[in-house]
Amino acid sequence: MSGPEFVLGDVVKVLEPDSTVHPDNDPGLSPERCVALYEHMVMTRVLDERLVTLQRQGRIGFHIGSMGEEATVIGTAAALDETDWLFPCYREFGALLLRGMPLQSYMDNMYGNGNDPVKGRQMPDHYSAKPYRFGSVSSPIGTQITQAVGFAWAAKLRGEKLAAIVYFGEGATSSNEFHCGANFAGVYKTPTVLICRNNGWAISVPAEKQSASETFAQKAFAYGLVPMRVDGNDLLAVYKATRDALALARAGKPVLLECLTHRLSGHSTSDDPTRYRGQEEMAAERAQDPLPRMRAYLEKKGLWSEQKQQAFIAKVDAEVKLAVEAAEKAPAPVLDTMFDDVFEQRPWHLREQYEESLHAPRAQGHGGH
Amino acid sequence: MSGPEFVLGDVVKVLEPDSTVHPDNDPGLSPERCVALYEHMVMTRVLDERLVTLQRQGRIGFHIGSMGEEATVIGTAAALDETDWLFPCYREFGALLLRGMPLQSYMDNMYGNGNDPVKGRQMPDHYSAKPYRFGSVSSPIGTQITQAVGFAWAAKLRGEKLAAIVYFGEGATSSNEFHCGANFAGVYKTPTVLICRNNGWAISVPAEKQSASETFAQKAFAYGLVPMRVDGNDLLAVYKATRDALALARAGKPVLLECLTHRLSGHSTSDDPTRYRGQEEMAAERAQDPLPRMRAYLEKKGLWSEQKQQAFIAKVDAEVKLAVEAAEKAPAPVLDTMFDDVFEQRPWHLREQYEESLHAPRAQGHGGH
Amino acid sequence: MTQMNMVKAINDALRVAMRQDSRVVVLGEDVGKVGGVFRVTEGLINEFGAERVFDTPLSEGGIIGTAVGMALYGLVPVPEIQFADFIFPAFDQIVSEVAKFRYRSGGEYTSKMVIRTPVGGGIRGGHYHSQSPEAYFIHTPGLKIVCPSNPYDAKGLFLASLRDPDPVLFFEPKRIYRAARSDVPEGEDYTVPLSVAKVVRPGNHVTVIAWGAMLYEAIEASNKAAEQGIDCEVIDLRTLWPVDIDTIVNSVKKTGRVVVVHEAPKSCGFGAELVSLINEKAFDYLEAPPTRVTGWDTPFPYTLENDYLPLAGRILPAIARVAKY
Amino acid sequence: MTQMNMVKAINDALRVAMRQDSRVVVLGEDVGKVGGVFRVTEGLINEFGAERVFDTPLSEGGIIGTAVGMALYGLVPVPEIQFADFIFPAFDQIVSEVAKFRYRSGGEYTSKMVIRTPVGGGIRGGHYHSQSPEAYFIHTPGLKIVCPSNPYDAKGLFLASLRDPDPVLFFEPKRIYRAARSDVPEGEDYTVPLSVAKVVRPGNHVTVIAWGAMLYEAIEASNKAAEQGIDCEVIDLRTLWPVDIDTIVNSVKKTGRVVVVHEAPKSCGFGAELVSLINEKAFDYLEAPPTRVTGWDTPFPYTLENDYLPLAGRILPAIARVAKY
Ligand SMILES: Cc1ncc(C[n+]2csc(CCOP(=O)(O)OP(=O)(O)O)c2C)c(N)n1
Ligand SMILES: Cc1ncc(C[n+]2csc(CCOP(=O)(O)OP(=O)(O)O)c2C)c(N)n1
Ligand SMILES: [Mg+2]
Ligand SMILES: [Mg+2]
Repeated sequence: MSGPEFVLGDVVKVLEPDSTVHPDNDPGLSPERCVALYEHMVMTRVLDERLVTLQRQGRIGFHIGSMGEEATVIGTAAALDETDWLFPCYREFGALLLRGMPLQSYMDNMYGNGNDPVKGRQMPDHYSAKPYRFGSVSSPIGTQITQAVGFAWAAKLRGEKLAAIVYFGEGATSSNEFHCGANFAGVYKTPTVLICRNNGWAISVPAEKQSASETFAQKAFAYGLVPMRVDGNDLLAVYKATRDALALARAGKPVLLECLTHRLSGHSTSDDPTRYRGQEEMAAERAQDPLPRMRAYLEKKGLWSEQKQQAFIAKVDAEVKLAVEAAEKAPAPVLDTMFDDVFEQRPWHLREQYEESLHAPRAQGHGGH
Repeated sequence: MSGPEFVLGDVVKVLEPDSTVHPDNDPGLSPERCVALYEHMVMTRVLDERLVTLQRQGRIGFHIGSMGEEATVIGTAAALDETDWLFPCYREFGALLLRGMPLQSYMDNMYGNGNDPVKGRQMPDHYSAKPYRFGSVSSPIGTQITQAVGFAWAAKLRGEKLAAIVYFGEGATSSNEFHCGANFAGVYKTPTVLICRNNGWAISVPAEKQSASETFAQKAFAYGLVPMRVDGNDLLAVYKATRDALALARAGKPVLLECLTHRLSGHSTSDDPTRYRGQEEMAAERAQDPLPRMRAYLEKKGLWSEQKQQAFIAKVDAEVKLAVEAAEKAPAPVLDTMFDDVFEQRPWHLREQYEESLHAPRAQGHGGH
Repeated sequence: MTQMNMVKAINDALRVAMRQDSRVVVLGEDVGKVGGVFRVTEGLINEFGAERVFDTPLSEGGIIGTAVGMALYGLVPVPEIQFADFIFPAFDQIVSEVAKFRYRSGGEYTSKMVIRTPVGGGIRGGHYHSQSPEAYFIHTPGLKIVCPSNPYDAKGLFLASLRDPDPVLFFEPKRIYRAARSDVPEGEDYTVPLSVAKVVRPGNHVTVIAWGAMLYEAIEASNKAAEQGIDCEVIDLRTLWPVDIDTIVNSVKKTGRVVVVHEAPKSCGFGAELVSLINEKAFDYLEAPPTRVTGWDTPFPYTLENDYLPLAGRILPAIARVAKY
Repeated sequence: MTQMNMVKAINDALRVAMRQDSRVVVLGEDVGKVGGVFRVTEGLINEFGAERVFDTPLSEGGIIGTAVGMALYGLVPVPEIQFADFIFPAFDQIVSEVAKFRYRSGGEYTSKMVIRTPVGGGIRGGHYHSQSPEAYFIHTPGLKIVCPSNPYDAKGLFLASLRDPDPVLFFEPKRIYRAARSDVPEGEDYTVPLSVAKVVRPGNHVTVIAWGAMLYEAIEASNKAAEQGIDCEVIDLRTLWPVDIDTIVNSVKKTGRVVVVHEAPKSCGFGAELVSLINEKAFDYLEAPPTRVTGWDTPFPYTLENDYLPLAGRILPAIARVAKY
């Protein structure tokens, strides 16, 4: 008697570096859609750069970006149906905006001002966006994974036809929550796609030190999930793989999709990657930047040009500038908001504490800017 | 580019039901050793039965036994070198006694009396036995797994040549701690064998509902561990597989060893398995009892007989009777012990609380018997 | 009215809730066929099916984490943690997620659920089947904590917890799961309001605050104290947090003397909070130092369990001391 | 003597310890090349090698669980939890295992380790990079809790923690990681004893109890109070548990008035325990209700962080109120 054999599929690829397209895998996106998604990647990149500058200038407190991971973030989110749900890690503001969150709301969140949808309560890049079928960013690693599985499970129980995708880094596969989430997904066959953004690093810890598993995708075998791997720097491949994964998930076969990509920046604005990474290695990764790859493809098809690029960046720059101005003009959250939403209604002790806070002198250094 | 392929090895088997031995896998144990290990299995079984009776009579509070899992528990423990360490789950009293813990100490633990090595502080079957290179039983599922890995890692760092084995049920593979422990074992290549006693049940939850993974052994692929499976009702096979696993572990290849066995009783004396299991199914499992299987083999070789069986059981019965008598005569732990060992020395607050306890009237119902 | 024990009363509450609201689902280890190791969920799987009652893998983190997801979706999960001692693998989900979800999402999301779990000593469970972890959760903003002392309240408080908009930890005192019996309207719907304590024995000399299984010890000690001419007022908190401060303060203003009883270790236990609140709100009325009778600051022992628990024998001298102060 | 900040002082303490005792190992996320996100372990990997300083997988449960195993073996692990807010995935190992190991094994095994972790607000970290979880651990029998307020103490307390036979949680107040500077004998070995508090400002009217980063706020408020003629005695606890009760009680017997300050939420925080202990031991000396100035009972906010923290501006009116009571 012999045990099962496993074969991990190929890494899904569509766009070769020379801009040829692998016909079997081509998801057949319309030219307009291709351009729109490329533009969205560019917008994310511009925002990333601008936000880092704002942080360096002390105008916002923090930013955690997706430089280099745009194809992974946007390709996955683009593959969702309108009715599907998305549970973010913390690098998915590109997906957030794609789902419809206005740039201004995002910027207000970056400033934690009085217009911030989460009322200035969390660090920058910790957004929640229920109207856009988009979860809530939490710092503790992995907690969103079980939640996404539970959400999809609930939908399945209620007979609603939707899938949920959930993002996390390869580092997060070491968390308790990855284990619990993947296991429950397998047992209850929830319509969930677990998206592992393997960018090679968990802050300064390289993927090889994270797990002795040869690939992250093969962790699927521990849970009865379907393993898939995709070139995460290839927008079309990511889109295609996610569509396939979603189809499997909807059919009761949840998927662990590993997206192979790179983090082309520090972990966040708090990090200095030169302390633990070589210049050469970083340069090699920059050569795999998903943006030029997609751009070359669009240019070859006559859908894009240097002129369009300039114009689009100028447009985004202008929008970002306006959003920043408005965010900086907005007032800080009022003291009151500190005591709201702990419970639906304030119990006596929070009413008392609120009263007490009114009598205290306001401290210096409010307002986040 | 293609990912890795995995092949799960055969289930290791040695003793066929007709008592023929698979020559490739025969561990070549001496006739004396075979008899001794069989006797140990019988002793465990007798103890199990006697302890259940004592619990039913209200003389001890609880028992969690190994009926049906004797080959797994004793075969694994027998394969250790003297210098190796063993980290128990809670069904391994057979291993405890094999390692040299006197029966009387074990019985004192079952009674939580004043002679109990753990001072009557834990439930029955929650022993610690450092002198025997044997860990400490803890109820929360899985915590011993990371500990065993850390222990083996420490030994490796200090250049000491030892291996550590750790036991847990298939249910425990769902715990956070299995995930953390397996992952760290893989990353640091600790000399550890993770022994999954797959007895098919976690109290009333069947293994199929525990995980959608086809086998528990294949979870090894998620962590870069070596997967192995063995017929856990076959003493010789378990011994052989564990020796092989230990050799791999010592060579820097930690192993996840799945032992396929059955729980031929309720989960513990608190459980009533008839609520969730069919009679037929239980009868089918009883037919795979490891004790008759080993006995038939020994009888065929002329090493055992009904007469020997009777004599041995009588001997064990007498020993157990003595141990029970002594345990029941022993005094309860003194009040003092309640405040010891929280810290190495009692801080002021525990000195005060101890004083206070002396002035309180002693409550009724002490002493565990 | 039917006489029932607490196990049956909570079971009845679950049935009432599940019949009424199809969004209510039950999940946990062994909650299905076996009906939970204490039988609180007995028969639910037969009545409501395997689509609403789930035997889960052995993973408290998974139970609470997926319950959060279900709640975000709009179900009302009732996860069971088999023993409160095993809630710690789910501690991150409870403290970082369940408790903070409404706040951190600016009110967009809630993670409404009622986490049921047996607490406390009295079944000879040693360290790991006896603990009372309420203080950890009271210290965590965003959670409500309930602990009933009798079957009638248990059912009514459970239904109130389920309908309350906030996440509730529902602690079931296992020592009195079967020992406490009362009349309970079977199959009927009623609630006992949260954050309303109950004066179970009016008195004038000493206020004794307790809940759950220790309430009976407090009453027994108070009855004995009466023989010494000390007239105790015993308060059953029922909801631990947010606590019914008015009932406490009114009583203390009358008696000027307080004894708080709980099973959990003393240091940083809920007793400390109660003493501090009483200081803040009734300092001028205090005639004696508010006194705690609690579990000792040690792990919960096995054989000496009854010396660990703050039973009547330990409460009585504290009452006497406080009364005479 | 060298002027250094707290980051450097703890780094120096680690070096001293690791040079002296090869059983001491450091493990945690990013503690290697990067030297920890706050640089407390900077350079250790260069001096002591990758056999004693480990960058671990992202798994606090794994970090503490394997550290327990190392301790059982006889090493002295110093695990780092990157932020105290992320200690919860390891809560089960700490509460069920680290804290109880000596007790449950009848003294056979110990799980001696010093868990280092940055605590508290002040770096604009929001809910999840600002919390002060000391109360959870004080409530758990078997753990010692230390929180230094200056570099000299930080080094001495760390070395004392490492040599203490019991497991210690060493909380590093990140708000003053770099702001607090003092003379520290570099490379030298010295200890500051555990469970000994320090009167950092003697006074006669009001006892102000604080620790860590809030100590400076307590001092500032006390200095301002002096302008109003209120003479505060400020106590830096240094070790939170077991607390130095004598220093507290002696002070309160003198002043009869107390303000306790901490960042953690108020309810069931360590302040509650201190108030209760003072009631138990100095009730007859109290002239005013012991008063807590703490974080509010809400998750730790981002933008309004300075309105959440119990800064001097909030401590001063409490001192005035207590003094005038
Ligand atoms: C439970 C927990 N532990 C530690 C951290 C600190 N931390 C934040 S991000 C991070 C690394 C995450 O790496 P990965 O999962 O690969 O995601 P990536 O940042 O690369 O996208 C760490 C250690 C945390 N947020 N939560
Ligand atoms: C963290 C935790 N959750 C739940 C329990 C209750 N419990 C004790 S044993 C058990 C089932 C264990 O099953 P398995 O791991 O297969 O081991 P087996 O009993 O079959 O040997 C459960 C749920 C526990 N002890 N710890
Ligand atoms: Mg990463
Ligand atoms: Mg099992």
